[in-house]
Amino acid sequence: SSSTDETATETATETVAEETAVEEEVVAEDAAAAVTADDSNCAAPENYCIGLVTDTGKVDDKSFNQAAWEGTLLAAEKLGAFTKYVETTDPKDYANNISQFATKNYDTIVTVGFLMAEATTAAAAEFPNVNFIGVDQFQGAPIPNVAGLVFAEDKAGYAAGYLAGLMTKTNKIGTALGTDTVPPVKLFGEGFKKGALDANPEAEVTLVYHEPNNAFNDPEWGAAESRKQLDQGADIIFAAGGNTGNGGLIEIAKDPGAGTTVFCIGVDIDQYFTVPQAQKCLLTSAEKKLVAGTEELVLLSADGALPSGNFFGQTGIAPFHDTEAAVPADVQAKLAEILEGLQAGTIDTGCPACLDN
Amino acid sequence: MAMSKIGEVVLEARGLTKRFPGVIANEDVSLKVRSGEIVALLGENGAGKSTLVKMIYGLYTPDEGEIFVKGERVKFHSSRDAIKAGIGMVHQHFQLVPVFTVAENVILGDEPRRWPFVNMKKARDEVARLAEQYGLQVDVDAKVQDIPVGAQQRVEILKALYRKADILIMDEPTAVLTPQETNELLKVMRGFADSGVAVIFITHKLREVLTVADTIEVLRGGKSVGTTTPGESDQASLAQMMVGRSVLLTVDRTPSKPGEVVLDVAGLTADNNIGLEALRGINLQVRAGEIVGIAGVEGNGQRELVEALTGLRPSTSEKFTIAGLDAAGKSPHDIHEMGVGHVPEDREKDGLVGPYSVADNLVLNRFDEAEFATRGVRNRAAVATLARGLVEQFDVRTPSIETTVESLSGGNKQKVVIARELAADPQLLIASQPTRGVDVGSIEFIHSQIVAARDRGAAVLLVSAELDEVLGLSDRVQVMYDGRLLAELPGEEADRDRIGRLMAGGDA
Amino acid sequence: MSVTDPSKTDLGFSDPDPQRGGPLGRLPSIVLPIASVLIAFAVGGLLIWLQGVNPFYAYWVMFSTALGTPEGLLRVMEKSTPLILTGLAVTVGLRAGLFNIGAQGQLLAGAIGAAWAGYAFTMPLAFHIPFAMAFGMLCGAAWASIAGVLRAYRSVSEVITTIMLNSIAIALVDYLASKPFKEPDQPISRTPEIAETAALPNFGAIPTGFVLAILVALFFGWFLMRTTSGFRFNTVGLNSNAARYAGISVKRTIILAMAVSGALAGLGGAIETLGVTGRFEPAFNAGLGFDGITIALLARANPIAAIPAAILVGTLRSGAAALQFETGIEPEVVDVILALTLLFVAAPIVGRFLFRKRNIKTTRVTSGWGS
Amino acid sequence: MNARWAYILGGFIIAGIIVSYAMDANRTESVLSFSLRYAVPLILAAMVGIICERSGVINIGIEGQMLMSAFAGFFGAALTGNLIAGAMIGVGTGMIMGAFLAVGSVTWKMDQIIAGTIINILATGLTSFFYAQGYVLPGVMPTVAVPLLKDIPLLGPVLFNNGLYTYAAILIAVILWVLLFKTIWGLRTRSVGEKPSASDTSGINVPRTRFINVTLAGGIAGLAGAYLAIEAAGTFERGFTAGRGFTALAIMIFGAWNPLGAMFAAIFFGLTQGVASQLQSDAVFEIPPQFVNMLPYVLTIVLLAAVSGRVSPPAAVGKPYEKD
Ligand SMILES: Nc1ncnc2c1ncn2[C@@H]1O[C@H](COP(=O)(O)OP(=O)(O)OP(=O)(O)O)[C@@H](O)[C@H]1O
Ligand SMILES: Nc1ncnc2c1ncn2[C@@H]1O[C@H](COP(=O)(O)OP(=O)(O)OP(=O)(O)O)[C@@H](O)[C@H]1O
Ligand SMILES: [Mg+2]
Ligand SMILES: [Mg+2]
Repeated sequence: SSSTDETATETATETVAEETAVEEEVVAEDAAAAVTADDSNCAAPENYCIGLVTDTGKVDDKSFNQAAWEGTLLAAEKLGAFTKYVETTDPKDYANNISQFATKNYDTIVTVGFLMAEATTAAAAEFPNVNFIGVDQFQGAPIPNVAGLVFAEDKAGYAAGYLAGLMTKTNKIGTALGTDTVPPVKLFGEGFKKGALDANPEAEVTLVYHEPNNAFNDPEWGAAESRKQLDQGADIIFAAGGNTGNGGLIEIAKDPGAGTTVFCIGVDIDQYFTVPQAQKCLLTSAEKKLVAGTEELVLLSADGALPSGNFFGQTGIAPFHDTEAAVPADVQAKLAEILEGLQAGTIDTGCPACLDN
Repeated sequence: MAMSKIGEVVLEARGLTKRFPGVIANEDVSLKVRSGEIVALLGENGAGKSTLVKMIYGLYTPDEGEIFVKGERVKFHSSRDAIKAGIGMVHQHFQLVPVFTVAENVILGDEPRRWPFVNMKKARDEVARLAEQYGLQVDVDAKVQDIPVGAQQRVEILKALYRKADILIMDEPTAVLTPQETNELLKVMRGFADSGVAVIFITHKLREVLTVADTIEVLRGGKSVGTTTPGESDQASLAQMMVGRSVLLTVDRTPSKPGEVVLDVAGLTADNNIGLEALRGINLQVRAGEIVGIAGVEGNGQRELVEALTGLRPSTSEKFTIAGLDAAGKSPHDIHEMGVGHVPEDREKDGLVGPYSVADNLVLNRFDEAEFATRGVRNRAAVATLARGLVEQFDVRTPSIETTVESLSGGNKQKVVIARELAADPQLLIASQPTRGVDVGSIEFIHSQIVAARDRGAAVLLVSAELDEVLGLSDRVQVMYDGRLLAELPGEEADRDRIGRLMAGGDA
Repeated sequence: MSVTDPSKTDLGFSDPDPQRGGPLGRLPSIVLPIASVLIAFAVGGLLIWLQGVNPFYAYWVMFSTALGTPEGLLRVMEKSTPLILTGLAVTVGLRAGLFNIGAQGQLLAGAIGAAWAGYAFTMPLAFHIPFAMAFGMLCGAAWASIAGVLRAYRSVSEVITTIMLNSIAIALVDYLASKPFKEPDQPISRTPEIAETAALPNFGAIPTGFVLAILVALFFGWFLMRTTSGFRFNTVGLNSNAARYAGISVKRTIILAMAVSGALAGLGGAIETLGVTGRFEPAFNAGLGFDGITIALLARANPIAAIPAAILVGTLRSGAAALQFETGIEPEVVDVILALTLLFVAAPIVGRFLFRKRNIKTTRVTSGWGS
Repeated sequence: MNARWAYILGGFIIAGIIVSYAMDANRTESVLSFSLRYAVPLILAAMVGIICERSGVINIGIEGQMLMSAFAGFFGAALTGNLIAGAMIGVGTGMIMGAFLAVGSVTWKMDQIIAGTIINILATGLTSFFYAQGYVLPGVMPTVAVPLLKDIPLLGPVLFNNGLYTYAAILIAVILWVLLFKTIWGLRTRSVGEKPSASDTSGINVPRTRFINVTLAGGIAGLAGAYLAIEAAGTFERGFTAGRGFTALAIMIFGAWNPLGAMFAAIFFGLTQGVASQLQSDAVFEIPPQFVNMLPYVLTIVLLAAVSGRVSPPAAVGKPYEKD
């Protein structure tokens, strides 16, 4: 169930998941008239081909796989390139899934998720003429044909936490997170906590992680845990962990105070679009600009200017949308200041040292 | 018998045929039963008796033939239809739900109701009243699994009566009863007939047939071989009709020549499954070359005694030796190694593995002995050789030694167990109900094998609820009552009356 | 031969006519599963066709990439290896009357155990591989034994305990891989790479693990049919009362069977670590244990039949990626095909149709809650 | 589970709750609410297991039945724009899945565990294959507070201020208990699960009883699925039943195949989950969250080991009925 439609690609610039309601299309090929019709002759210089390999999970996961795919589609459209994806079902297939593209002479291959780092590096060595973009893959020693798209999740978490710290009336802030054994989740969580406490030293911030089993696919737990924390007086909850977190967002939106006294914060991408049910309570999302980052890197790659090594994608927080009115101007101003500080690197988020505890 | 009360034909079967894969269980069988009449069905194991009555009760559909009830042609699709037509059946294998109470079992399928609830009070009253009326004593609130088999049998009969059956089928109802219980049941049966009920009675015990039946139908190999009456026949002639040859009905044996003490037990105690004391200090000796019989009503500790002696049940004792070796606290495996053979009372549940071949069942407790396995690998040729010999020697009727044992008839299953236990040439044979549910021909054979084992010098402990069997085989008889062994009587002097009184807990 | 052949009697494929003898009589046991697979593919093809793709082309892509190239074959073999072993793990349990749902947890125990034995020690190759493998098996066996002991001594259904132990194992290996066994100086929860001396080599183009798994399956086919211990397993599984009467210690057999079952799953995990992934990484072993249940049931608890069943599953899973690459059909179609295959193998419908007989006896593989 | 042990355990839990309530009322209430909420799908799924097993059929496919119904229920609600319609579509789908198990295990006399496994695999495959994004539920099911009762301290907010599904789950458990142990249907159903040949000879149609019960039980699995998608999570995701169908089987056994026992077992399991997450958020001890998260499973095993050995499944469960 790929979500690739012309209409979608056109409007997807800001609205990551707007197109998700669109009819399913069987084949993951871009149907736009301008682009190369198929991948039978990717070797030809006039045909540009971009492949994407998802991490275990689907391309419509409302999360990082989907975002990377959106970015790829945007770039492909600008380039008039052909693009398609393969979904990984078994991590042991990473290498094979990558080489399916490489042997077909794809020009750029996007691999999604930090677990695929090794397979990507290996493929890069085997196929030196192909450019690789590793989403969420930190590069130790730079390899010429690999660019790692990485994010300082702790910064996004910090900003969201800072906002929560300023906004809370009950001085209780909650979280419902995926498992802490996945570094980005932990970075988001720890950054969030530090930000909230820096903004509001009186606040109480609880970090609750799901068990590793089904960590990102247990929306009922996310919902129940969020509800519990609301019952215990929390008025802002950071629900971060794929579908688990989404369940939390949806639950919080059901609260009678949603959008006025109770707020939720999403993660990764602007969840205003990916979880429309949560629009009422969604204060913001701790964003890593995956779509933009992927798009930018693919374009650079096509330009022959792949920045090898680490490419730091933008982090930040999503617009307030429906809750804008609830955020006082001084809070907005303070937040802008914090975001600037984060960008400039003058604010200590406590991470990545936070990973070690 | 009381021919005067016999009335109209209420049930008639004409030319019934029923085939199962590979067997014709019934072939062109006809039967007529009148109201007030007791018709006895006789036949060897596998002759087709149960099949015939199951067709009448709607459990099987005949392949050919017709059934008439009270003159009307009927076609039953299930037992529900048969019940509606006034037919009741007491099954060979109890059809009771063990975890239900007596009352629940009786009313099942025809519950007094206060919609949608079961009217339990009415049910209990009704069952108690029925029990009273027919003299079938039961505790309506007891769970069936907690009451003795005799009482379970009464529950089965109550079930049929509760449904107001005027045609009552009883498939081997006496197989598990004590002599006293059997006599009671025969009286009850006579009472039914006198009140106009037509009764079909299946049994392997010729004495019962001659006592109670008005008409006797004999089946052999699925076919009718004749109809007779008690007046025209005796045990020997009936046995001949059933088997097709003459049968020895009494055990032919010479006086015993007891040798060394093989089994020596003193002060043996053990608990039953629900933790109550079942053995209250058993003292028992069995010598080589003698058969010691233990008579008693079931449920007085016989099962626990046998299990304690074979290592299956934890026990305490002052002394427990087998051939001079200490056997206390040993595992079933160890006890077997000490030369003990054991014929368990429930062959299906405990004695055999149904889906295994006859051959494998014949070595079930010896498969890992040197003869049948080398360094943990089974020697299948040796097993086959042994099996062929035993099948031949014990006359096990089976298509081949590879046939699964579950497809054999009851008598042949029992022969497999007996063959297995005797083939190891045990020093001590513990046989529990060795001929339960087995036809006369097989009983004769099994008895002769047990005596032969004794004559070869084996010590034999025979536990049986069948008084005739105990008296006929044993050199010495002990009576078990309430977890104790009461008196010891030499085989020849033991008389039925005295033992009967002891079994009921009275003084000798 | 005289001795019960379990594949013929209790656990064989549905035999349309048990009376029929000779070579034809055995035919259905091969024909039936093949027919079932074919029909399942036909129905799966319908699903593919509904998505606008030519099913013949789709299947051709799937099989030609999975089986038609050396790399494809290698991957099929690699994928089938743990599946054979977890299938066997479930099979051995079933034969002793135990339903081991915990192959997943046992496999994880074996995988992380082998990883630790593989990276934390230095020793010569001749010792290191067997040591790491044996240690993985031991971990799997120990993990399964918890369920075995509780079943034998406390009558706790192994179905519950193995379900619970799966969840515990997942949490436990996650902890181990993220704390004590974690590879230092990198963010991912995973163990260090195993030493070269512990890495399983390939036999030419064939992974050693695959050969090993097939040998183990053949061994268990023989073990269950020919050995005294196998006889004990079968006896306890078919009638534990009779087993007790025959002097077999039921408790001991249950614990042993559970431990063997766990060791097999553990071996599957160990081979994954030593032969494929080279280290332990929690996400890398997902789902293998659960596929084991499917395989054991497909193989009707016959160890030898577990080999083709596992290869079928391995091939489908391996071909699924190519299927999506070439046609855009989602890999989940494989689950549908597997479910249908299982349905047609186990249900009497295909047999009835093929052999035009009404009285097909369906056979039981499992024994309820093992009680 | 042995009754004496159940009382002792129950006593301890109630004492613990009271002490905790005295210390922090709000926290106790919220943890208990969490537990009940977590228990709802488990209660419903355990009832499915109980009905099936009491009739002599193992249902290992509850997980798949829930997943399929959650899928149908969610998309049904989204497409019809009506939550009740969605729930009904979910229940209907559950019944179809129940009927599938019934055909396999009763009509075809297949190995019951295989039949259930097929449901699980099929549900995983189909719901994933046909998954589509971007559908949203048309609204939110209201929470219904029971007047008066809701003001009882502790019990009121926990028990009497819930969604309809929660009341339904509790009601179904109680009604099922009455049905099983007091009514004609119950007597017959239990006889069919214990000794089908006795039922048959008493004129009860064994296959029909099993067929109907297994199908109806599927409807309850459907309700559980609808609850998960429409109420609890507010969304459908691939595989999001997350093993609850299997946990429910454990709970069914824990509750000794008794609807009320299973209901309490499910709430107890929910309680261990609630306590586990509360321990994390309070961060009272420095234990890795993985260990805290293991707590419910470890506790279940330990408790079963401590108290078990007294209950056994319905005697005929797992065995297709053949007249002999
Ligand atoms: N359901 C069945 N399927 C196949 N064969 C059967 C079935 N029921 C009975 N038979 C076979 O039919 C024949 C007659 O069996 P039946 O039970 O009627 O004998 P019986 O006279 O009642 O014997 P017994 O004295 O042992 O009870 C036997 O060969 C038996 O194996
Ligand atoms: N499950 C069991 N129940 C009862 N006895 C057993 C069991 N397993 C083994 N034994 C007995 O314990 C002894 C040693 O056990 P071991 O595991 O070495 O047996 P084995 O090698 O498989 O069998 P064998 O002794 O036939 O070679 C043997 O006497 C064997 O019969
Ligand atoms: Mg009979
Ligand atoms: Mg040995």
